[in-house]
Amino acid sequence: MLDIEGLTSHYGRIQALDGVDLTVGEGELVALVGANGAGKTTLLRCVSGVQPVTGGRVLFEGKDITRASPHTRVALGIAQVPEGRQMFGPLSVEDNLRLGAVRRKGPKVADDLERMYERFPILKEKRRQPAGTLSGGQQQMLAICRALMSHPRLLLLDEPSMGLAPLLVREIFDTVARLKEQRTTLLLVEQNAHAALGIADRGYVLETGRMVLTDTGPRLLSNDRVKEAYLGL
Amino acid sequence: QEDPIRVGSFLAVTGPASFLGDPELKTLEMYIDRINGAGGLLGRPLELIHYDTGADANTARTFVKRLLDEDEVDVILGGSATGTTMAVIPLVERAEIPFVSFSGGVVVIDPVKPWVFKTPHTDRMACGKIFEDLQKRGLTKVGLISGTGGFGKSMHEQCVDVAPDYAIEIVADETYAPSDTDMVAQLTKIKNTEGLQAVVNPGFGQGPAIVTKNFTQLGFDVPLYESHGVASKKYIELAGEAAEGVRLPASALLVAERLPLDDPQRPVVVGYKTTYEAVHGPGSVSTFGGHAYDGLMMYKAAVEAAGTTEPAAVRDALESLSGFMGTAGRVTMSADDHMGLDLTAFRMLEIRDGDWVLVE
Amino acid sequence: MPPVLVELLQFLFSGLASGAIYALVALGFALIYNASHIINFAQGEFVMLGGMVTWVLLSQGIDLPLAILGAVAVTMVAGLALEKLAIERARDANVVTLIIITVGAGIFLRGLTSVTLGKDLHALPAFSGNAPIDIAGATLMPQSLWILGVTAAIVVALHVFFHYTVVGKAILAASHNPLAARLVGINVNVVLLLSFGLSALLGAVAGILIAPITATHFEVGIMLGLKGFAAAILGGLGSGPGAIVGGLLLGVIESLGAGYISSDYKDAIAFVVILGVLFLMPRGLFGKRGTERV
Amino acid sequence: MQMLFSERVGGMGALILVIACLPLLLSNNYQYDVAITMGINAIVVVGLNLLVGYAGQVSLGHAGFFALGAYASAILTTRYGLHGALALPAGALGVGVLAYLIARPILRLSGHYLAMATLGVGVIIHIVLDREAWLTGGPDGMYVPTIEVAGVPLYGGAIWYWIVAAVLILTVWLALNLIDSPIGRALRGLHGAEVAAEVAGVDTTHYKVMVFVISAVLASVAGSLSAHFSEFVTPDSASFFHSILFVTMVVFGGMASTFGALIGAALLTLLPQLLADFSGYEQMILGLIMMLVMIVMPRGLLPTLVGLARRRQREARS
Amino acid sequence: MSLLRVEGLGIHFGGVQAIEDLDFTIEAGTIHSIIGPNGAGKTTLFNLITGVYRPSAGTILLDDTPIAGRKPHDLARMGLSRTFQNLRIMMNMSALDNVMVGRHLHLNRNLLACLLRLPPVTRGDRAARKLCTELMDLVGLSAYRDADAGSLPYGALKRLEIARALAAEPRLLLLDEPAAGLNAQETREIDEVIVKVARSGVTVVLVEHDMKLVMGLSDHILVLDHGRTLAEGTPEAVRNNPAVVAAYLGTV
Ligand SMILES: Nc1ncnc2c1ncn2[C@@H]1O[C@H](COP(=O)(O)OP(=O)(O)OP(=O)(O)O)[C@@H](O)[C@H]1O
Ligand SMILES: Nc1ncnc2c1ncn2[C@@H]1O[C@H](COP(=O)(O)OP(=O)(O)OP(=O)(O)O)[C@@H](O)[C@H]1O
Ligand SMILES: [Mg+2]
Ligand SMILES: [Mg+2]
Repeated sequence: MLDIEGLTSHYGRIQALDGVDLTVGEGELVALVGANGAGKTTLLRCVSGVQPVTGGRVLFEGKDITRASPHTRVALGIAQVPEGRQMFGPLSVEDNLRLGAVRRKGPKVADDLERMYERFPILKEKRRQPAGTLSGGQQQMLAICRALMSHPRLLLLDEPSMGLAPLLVREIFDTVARLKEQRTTLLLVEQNAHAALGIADRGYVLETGRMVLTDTGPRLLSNDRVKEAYLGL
Repeated sequence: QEDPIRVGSFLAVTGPASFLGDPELKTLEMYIDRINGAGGLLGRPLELIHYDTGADANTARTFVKRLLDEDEVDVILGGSATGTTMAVIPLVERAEIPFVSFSGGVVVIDPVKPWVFKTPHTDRMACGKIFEDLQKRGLTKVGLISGTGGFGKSMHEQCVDVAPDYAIEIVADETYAPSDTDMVAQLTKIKNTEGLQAVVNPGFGQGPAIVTKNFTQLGFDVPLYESHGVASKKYIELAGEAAEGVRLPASALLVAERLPLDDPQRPVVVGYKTTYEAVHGPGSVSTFGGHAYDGLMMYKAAVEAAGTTEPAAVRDALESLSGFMGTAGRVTMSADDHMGLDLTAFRMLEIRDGDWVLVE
Repeated sequence: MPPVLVELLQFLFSGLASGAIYALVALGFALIYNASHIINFAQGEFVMLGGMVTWVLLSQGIDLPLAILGAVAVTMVAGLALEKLAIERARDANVVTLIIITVGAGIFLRGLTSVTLGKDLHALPAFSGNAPIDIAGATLMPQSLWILGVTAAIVVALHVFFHYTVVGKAILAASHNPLAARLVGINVNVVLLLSFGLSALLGAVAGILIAPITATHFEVGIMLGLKGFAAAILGGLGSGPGAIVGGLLLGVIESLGAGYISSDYKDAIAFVVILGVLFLMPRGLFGKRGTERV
Repeated sequence: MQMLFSERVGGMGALILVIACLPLLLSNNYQYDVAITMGINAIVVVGLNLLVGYAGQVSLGHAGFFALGAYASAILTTRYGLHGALALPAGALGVGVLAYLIARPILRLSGHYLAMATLGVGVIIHIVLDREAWLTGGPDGMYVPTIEVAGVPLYGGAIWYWIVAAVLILTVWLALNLIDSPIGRALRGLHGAEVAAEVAGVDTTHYKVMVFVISAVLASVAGSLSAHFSEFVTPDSASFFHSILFVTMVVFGGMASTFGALIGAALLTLLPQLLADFSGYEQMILGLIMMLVMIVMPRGLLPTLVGLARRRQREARS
Repeated sequence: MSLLRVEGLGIHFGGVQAIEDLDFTIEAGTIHSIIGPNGAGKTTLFNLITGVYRPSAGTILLDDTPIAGRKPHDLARMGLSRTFQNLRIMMNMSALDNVMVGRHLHLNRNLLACLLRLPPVTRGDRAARKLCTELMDLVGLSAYRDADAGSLPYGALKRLEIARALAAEPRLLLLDEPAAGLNAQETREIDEVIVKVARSGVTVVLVEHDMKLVMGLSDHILVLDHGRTLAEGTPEAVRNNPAVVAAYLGTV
């Protein structure tokens, strides 16, 4: 579904990614772990098209989208839950959700809204409130729902559990598992490497812009290097 | 090839006074070409060096320094407005270069400055002319509505000053900013003034046209006087029907063809008007361009009289200019009059059927 | 009616007449602000272009309706070009830089107009004649009714657009968080283009409507732009009703100030009132309160 | 650390060198006039950059303070017989007090609202100077008598060149010092994240007021210098345009860059002079240049050029 | 005498009662955690204590002095310092300068001295630069000493917030989710930093959803729900409180 080949990317002169290869198969859940500054966010931004690529290719369903604009990628079915939540602050919660479906038309948007509200009832309660006034965790829920509103075929999650209460962290991982069951393809960046690798089909380990390890989820969990560097064991 | 005579000029070609500077510059360019075509002055061609001041006094100062120091001009013609003219006077006085200004303020030549001359009538004279006409009609109670720009301000000051001479009483006194879009409030106040017999509106640009339209809208039953600041067809075009019956003092230029055949000014004004309108379209002539014409021609006359472009000699020649006929009237300069016009040079015009008519 | 009241009514009419002009210009500011948080200092030049181009076309013997369409089209092209050639290329620059670009664009458009169309003043014919309408002893020009009417129609249209259409929301979204906007699939460049096109349209309409009253020339945009900006701020940036109320209020303050206090100081009075309002309501009359929390 | 050190010492050295050598190129009063105007504008812009570039508070009204300084000098010398050397600080003091009084309410505003409020202050100052003709000479402005020091009249480009140069160098030095101090960091900090600065103990209101007053005082000093040098003042110097021009100089040269401010002031003073020969087209060209520079160098001239030079250097090394 | 005492505290935004009738005390020298579901009012409580918001009811006492309604910079002077959940980084400055701003109160801020760059200013700056560099090392930002704040990855920004707060040498340090965005290993490092800071006598108030961190560190835990106290006590007591399990922790 998603093939990344030899991807490099720079912020000015800082090289953030250095020849990264990664594939995510159709319906697969792939976890990406790495320390702060490894380049995880940069990688997701490259896939979404909001970060300039300085080398390599990004293929979506075999099609080269390296130079495609972000909105065409959304139309193709790629959505991202961005780092830092990125709300449309002054717009209401409901408007934020509707804008998640901006590339999609049809009456089903209302149904989707209901589904999102079911998943996180607090959002329904606050649906007329400006998104910027939500608590950190509430915003995180909204960011996830907004991405889901576009019915993505490939969902990029950048630390979706950040700032969420333990109960909800579990809910997020359940949601991810459910999406996988519904054949949504997922690329998951998580600091909670234990949980992420636990449910992932495969995992990648990124270190200072280079892909250093890849294996199935469970095997990575028992990898000594991973244990020491990312699981804190 | 003779060395050219360098004519320096600084005019408000853009900015709030652009309708002064624009025709002035066009006139200078046109006539300098004509003079050069006719063999130049003292056998030397004229070279025009012009800078646009945008009506900003500081800009004018810098450019005049440039004209004096860098371009080393022989004469300076220009200064569309009183403000820019006043700003540069100390510079030309120090540099001792003849300077003919196209601005209206009486302060330019009163007191007399050795190197400074001016071509248009003064604002004081315009007020005098208007009040003279009011007096003839037996109207004494006047409402004043003037623009806040340099021109309107100075006119206002002079009008208030000379009013007693004509037994005129200013019963209402309002102002508007040059770029205002509506003067109904001020006019309403004037209209509600006890005993009002006439309204006088010194100003230039679009303001007077709006005043005129608002005046009609409010249904005044007294006459409206404009100043020489609107002396071009443009005003009639902008104010439309509302301009009917408005009176204003202006030079003979506006009614060139209607002057009696024996009027000594007729050849000059008809000549200038025809020449200007041949290039810039019918109805485009204004008295402002005329001021530039007068300035250039005075300089020409002075140089010819002096037989040299040497500044001191030209200055002296300008000062002794006598009986020079310009678009503004007959000019006779002297050591204590660096304008040389009197009230008779002004004509009182009225607008009828969208055209100027001489009031007898 | 007692004369005092007639006088007051006349002041109000006068204020509303010029206020409606400010309101139209302010709407243009609001539109671009909503899409980009930029204050477009070339907005006044859009107003100028609307009037000037209409005049040129009229003087070529083209009918008024066609001339108006033509002028709106030309102004919109200018707006689109400004966005495409300048704003879009400097997208990552900070807001102040973008504002300076619009200042430059304003200067350029003035220069271009003065070179191509000359520096003369021009009047357009009033749409419905010049017979003043008498209401309870006070008068109003028919053209002022045109302005008020069109302004009202536009503000309703814009309100519907921003509050009930996804495109409208997308414009707001793009200005508040361009990154998130791109991530949800909003084409930020198209949004910007749209907003510049629309606000050029608004500017042109304003310029055409007011030319019969004020006359037009290559520099009319300067003051109108400034007053429009003041009106937009007074009403609260980005708010359509705010722009309208701000514009009308500014006009009325000026006219009451001129009528009752001092015509010499009417502009200063207006600015004092604006300052006073801002001190009490730092985001204008209708501005959104901050929604960013810490 | 290394960078700051070299910027201050190296930059100041370069500035002094340029100022010292420039007269070799100036051959007449007009050229001195342009150079002096650059210096006067630079004083305003260095101050304004503290406010706009570093503290992030936009002001569209600084021409008002400039004009107030100019008029203070004009009025105090003409009508009250004060010596110019006293009128300048008196004006600066007055403007400082005025700026202090309006700063508190005004600086509660932010962004475009602040821009509008400062613009309003500038416009009001302009109107007052324009209307109160009995005091200010009205729209046509007023003359300022030549300053005499020990019986010698201070007249001519050469003298004023050095006076303005001295004030400018002092201004730049003070500005550089301020920026590289706890106060300077507080200013940049409140620009970057106001609450965070507050929580760190920065009294943001106090510092905003402080920098507003400093920049207004510098504008006033520049205005006074301009009045005495050109021996003429006009209300136009308070115009909204003039304010916009100052801000443009800041942005043009590079926000939050003191030497950028100098370059912005110099170039935008020079540009109209260079364009004056394109009779009729000068506005178009000026507008185009402004747009082009800001599009190509959105961070302003100096920061962009320095960035470029650094990259060159690095590439050359590697 | 307790360091911080809150009585009957409340605030509402329009119809939302974010904090309601809240009482608690924080003893000097302890690590005090505040946990609770998303939207419980934890961040709001921080905002109230640090003067970002003004309460609509109740009092806040620091050393028995009422401080409600005081400006944040005043409170900073009294020894309060905090980090932000929604990062508040000065992106226009270098990472080091961000920390230096945190040091503001300890530096010479006399206008004249700064304008003339008198020795006390330079000396103070030099010392502060050294100290702030050490603080960056402490929180694990050695790699970003010379970097622009804008170029730091998210996790590094979180640590930068901590370093900046520490630079003020507060008596009371409020940390809002310091471990969010850090992996297990990185969280351990932060854990160590907090312990070290607390040992040096600073009172720490911690808001965090990482239960491992909270339970390991805290002397005392306050559980909020809907702006009210749900439970309070030692980590052990809180962990086993059925209400807390139901509302927040969930069954493991
Ligand atoms: N805006 C930026 N400008 C310059 N450099 C940047 C920028 N954003 C990130 N970087 C650099 O790129 C590298 C990768 O950053 P990235 O944000 O992708 O890391 P990450 O793996 O997502 O880290 P984290 O876990 O903290 O979110 C880092 O070295 C960082 O310093
Ligand atoms: N300015 C505001 N306007 C409206 N509601 C607000 C505002 N600030 C906070 N709230 C509401 O108050 C409640 C508490 O928010 P707060 O940020 O304190 O929660 P929190 O406990 O920090 O949650 P989290 O763990 O998600 O960060 C939320 O429901 C939020 O929507
Ligand atoms: Mg990241
Ligand atoms: Mg929180």
